[in-house]
Amino acid sequence: MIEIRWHGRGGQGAVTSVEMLALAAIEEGKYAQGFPAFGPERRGAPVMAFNRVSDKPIKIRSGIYRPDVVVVLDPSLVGLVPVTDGLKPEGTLIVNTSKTAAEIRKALNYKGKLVTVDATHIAREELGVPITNTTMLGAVLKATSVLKMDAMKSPLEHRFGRGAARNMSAMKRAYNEAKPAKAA
Amino acid sequence: MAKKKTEQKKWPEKWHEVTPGCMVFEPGNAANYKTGSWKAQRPILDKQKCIKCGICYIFCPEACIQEDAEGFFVADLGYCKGCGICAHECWPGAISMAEEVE
Amino acid sequence: MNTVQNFEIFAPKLVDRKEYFSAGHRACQGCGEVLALRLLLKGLGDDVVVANATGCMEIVSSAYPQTAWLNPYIHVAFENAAAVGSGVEAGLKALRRKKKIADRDVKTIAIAGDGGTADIGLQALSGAMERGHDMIFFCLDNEAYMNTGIQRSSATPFMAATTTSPAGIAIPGQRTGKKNVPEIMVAHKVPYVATACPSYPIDLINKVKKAKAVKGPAYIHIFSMCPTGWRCASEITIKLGRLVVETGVFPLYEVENGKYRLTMEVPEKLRPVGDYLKPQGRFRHLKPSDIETIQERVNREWEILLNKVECMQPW
Amino acid sequence: MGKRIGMEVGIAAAEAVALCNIDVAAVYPITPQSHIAEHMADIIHDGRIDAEFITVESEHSSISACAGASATGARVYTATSSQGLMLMHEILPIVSAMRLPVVMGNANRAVSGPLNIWNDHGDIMPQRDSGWICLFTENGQEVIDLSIMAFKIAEDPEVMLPCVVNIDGFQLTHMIEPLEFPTQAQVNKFLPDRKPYATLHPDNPVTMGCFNMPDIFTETMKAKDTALWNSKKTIVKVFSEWGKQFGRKYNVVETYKAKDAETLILTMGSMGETASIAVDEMRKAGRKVGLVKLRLWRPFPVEELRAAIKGAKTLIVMDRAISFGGAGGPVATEIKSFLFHDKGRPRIVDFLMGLGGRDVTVEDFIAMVERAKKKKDETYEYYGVRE
Repeated sequence: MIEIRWHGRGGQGAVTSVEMLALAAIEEGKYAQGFPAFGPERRGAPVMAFNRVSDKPIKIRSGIYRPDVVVVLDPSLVGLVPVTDGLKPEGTLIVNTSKTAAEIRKALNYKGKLVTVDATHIAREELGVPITNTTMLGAVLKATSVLKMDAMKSPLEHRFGRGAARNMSAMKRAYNEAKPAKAA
Repeated sequence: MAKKKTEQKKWPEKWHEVTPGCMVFEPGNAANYKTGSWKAQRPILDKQKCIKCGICYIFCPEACIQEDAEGFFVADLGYCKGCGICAHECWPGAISMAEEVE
Repeated sequence: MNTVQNFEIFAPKLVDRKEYFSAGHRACQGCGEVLALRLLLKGLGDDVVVANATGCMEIVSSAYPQTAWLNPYIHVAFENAAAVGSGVEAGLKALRRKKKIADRDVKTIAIAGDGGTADIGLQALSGAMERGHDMIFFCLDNEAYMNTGIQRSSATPFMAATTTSPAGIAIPGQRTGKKNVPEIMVAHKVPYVATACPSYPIDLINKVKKAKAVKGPAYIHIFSMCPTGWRCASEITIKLGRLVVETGVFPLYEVENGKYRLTMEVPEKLRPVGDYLKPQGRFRHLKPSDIETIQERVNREWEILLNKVECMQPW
Repeated sequence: MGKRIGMEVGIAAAEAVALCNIDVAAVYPITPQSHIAEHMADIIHDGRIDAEFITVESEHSSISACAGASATGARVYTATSSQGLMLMHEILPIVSAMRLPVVMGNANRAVSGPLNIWNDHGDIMPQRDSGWICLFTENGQEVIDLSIMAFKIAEDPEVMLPCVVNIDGFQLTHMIEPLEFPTQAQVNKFLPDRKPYATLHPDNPVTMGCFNMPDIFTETMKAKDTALWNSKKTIVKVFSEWGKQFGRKYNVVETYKAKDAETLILTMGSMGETASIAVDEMRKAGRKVGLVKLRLWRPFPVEELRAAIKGAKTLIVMDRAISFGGAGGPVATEIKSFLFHDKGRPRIVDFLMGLGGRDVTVEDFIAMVERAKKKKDETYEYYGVRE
């Protein structure tokens, strides 16, 4: 079972990311959960959302405290919220940033696995808006191989209709452009 | 649709005789309760003065004044509570109230 | 006697003779509210379902296992007659559309006292009227909580003595004026709003028939004389109903799509309010100056109403 | 069965109800029930089912409208949570007394004050004496299955009582997970049209909601109580019919590794699955720990509980509600009073926990089992409270 924690801001679509990933996994015959951090956060406030994906039925229903993967949707959250909290030593941190991996490592005092991608830039070019939730799914797929890219197609189409193609290409670009950083 | 209505006693005595939800399937069965004993005075109709207008009928809160075969409006003393409205409203002065005597 | 007068004299004979509320009910002697109920049910005729609020009319009519009701009837609680009525209306509508019941119009009506309308039931009433259910709501207004022992409500008139607005030395009775629920209903854009009084039975029945013909919400506020709660003789019930109208304390009017119309003869000058107040024990404590104050208030309200009749255009 | 699909459980609850050919839904939105309300509206506004949707102005009116609609013979649904359920409180015992088979989904949430929108069972416990059949769900699949079964149970001529399906707020309502839906044809076969005992219609006038004088009220109350107790037979029957048709078996009391257990954890609702992982871990460590889950809360399944806990030395009750100034959590209090005379009954340890959204993890269950071992008396205790 893989446990993922997403960090974003209210209105940036972290919950949509979680939903898309869970739906895609279930569509693939896997078992998955997707849930928000249950709170009254409003637009703009830092928020979290979570995924569990497994080949076997998932029984656990408590929160996720030791994630395998942490995804940061908004560059400005780095250094603002403790994004690396509880991340397993062998876990992976995936950050949307235009900065270098070294800069991120320094800002977070983080030495574990790190993947960076400038998702905001990609989203602006592909979608015309700096909403990075679907784009960052590409980076997650690259970093974790939890699902194949094709699995995302159906949930995205269901959710975005004609806009799905643009979201798919943003996701694919992020998949290609996501850079695993050198070990610290 | 009260098809499954069980045979109702006049008054349920035991708990299993209470109809589900205390539903009542006999519309208007309050008529079994005679309110005539409430009255301290009773209306007397003077048929000589009565013009059969029905004003006593329309204003009776008990709905106990109905037209008889001759067209007179007569109070059913089994229900009449003796309020005196009919006597008060009867403008030809055909109804008077008399003390109820045992 | 000309024919028109003749017609009026014998009009009672022309109303529906069928009784929809059986004798054997346990209302007080001379109850104006049960008379209002009897008359409005005559106006409605068959094919209605009644949702009633807790109150006098509920208590006097439905002591298990007896019922005074001849129409299908439901009572749930005090404040929710309009909500229960909403559900009845929606249920009948859905079942008819889905061919689970007979395909004919059945009118839902909700009935409540002044407390169940103007106070505790106002929210449910507002919701039901705003949602536009095909339902007539009747307020049987006897101007206090009579069922629980004559406590004041927001429909109790200015200075009336009740058990919670007693005529004390410091505070002589009800401190506020009567809440104008018909006007609140007009503000909801209810297509048909009317006031009525059982002392004017033909007018009352005609208004009920009009309301029944409306597809959508309608509201009728019926002044319901209460000799017990108002501390007066039972035989003057009907007379009090006439006096309240003739003094302009409770004018009879209807509002169709926002257009006000008086349904009473408009007098040159209103009868003095004292005529209406004096027979009632609840106003016994009034000083001449108090009656004057009330007269001024009534005059003002009457002017406002006449203004509406004159100026308000239908929407 | 159909394919597993991913869906949020709150939405799934509305979808399940949509399969039940309801006639009227009256719903007022409240967190965390709101997705049920919204999706119900979507379904009806899109014309996917033929039903009236009453956008009531309060929960008091939603349950009142449900009563009125149910009385016409309609199949009726509502959903609420927490403060909404508290606002309905007045009407709940009337609906059951009038024998109206309304089905309600309740997204369990703490009750104010202070205001807290998160999950516990503080909302449903104050309603326990209202005469409703009260079911608890453990996962999304059970929400679907029990929401459908609830109509069949409630409307059974032997029952005619309202039924509330408890769905842990957020923990379940906001969870996207894999679910299997029965087809419309399957539900049609399982759940025929409602055949009402009586209906509000001029063709056959009935008076509903009479008042009772003191000379009959006691008899009426006993009749209602007996009806609720008798409903268990139908509940068991409907569970077994569901099992036969859909292959998913339901019991009023569920057990997990309980047979030889010396220590039993007892849960209601969504905690059960997490607790089962804790049981697995403790079993791995050689501890004889098992799990009992109450699916049915009213009528209380006392015989089934007795059978489930037979032989256990300690029963640890997880109470997610408080009876302030009382004997403990409502679940433990109830069990204690039922087992009062039972010889050799287990020691009952009562933890008040998981309150107002406080997460309960596998480690927490293990810690509670540890703590229960040390605890000498049967007084209740707040687990995890900062002292």
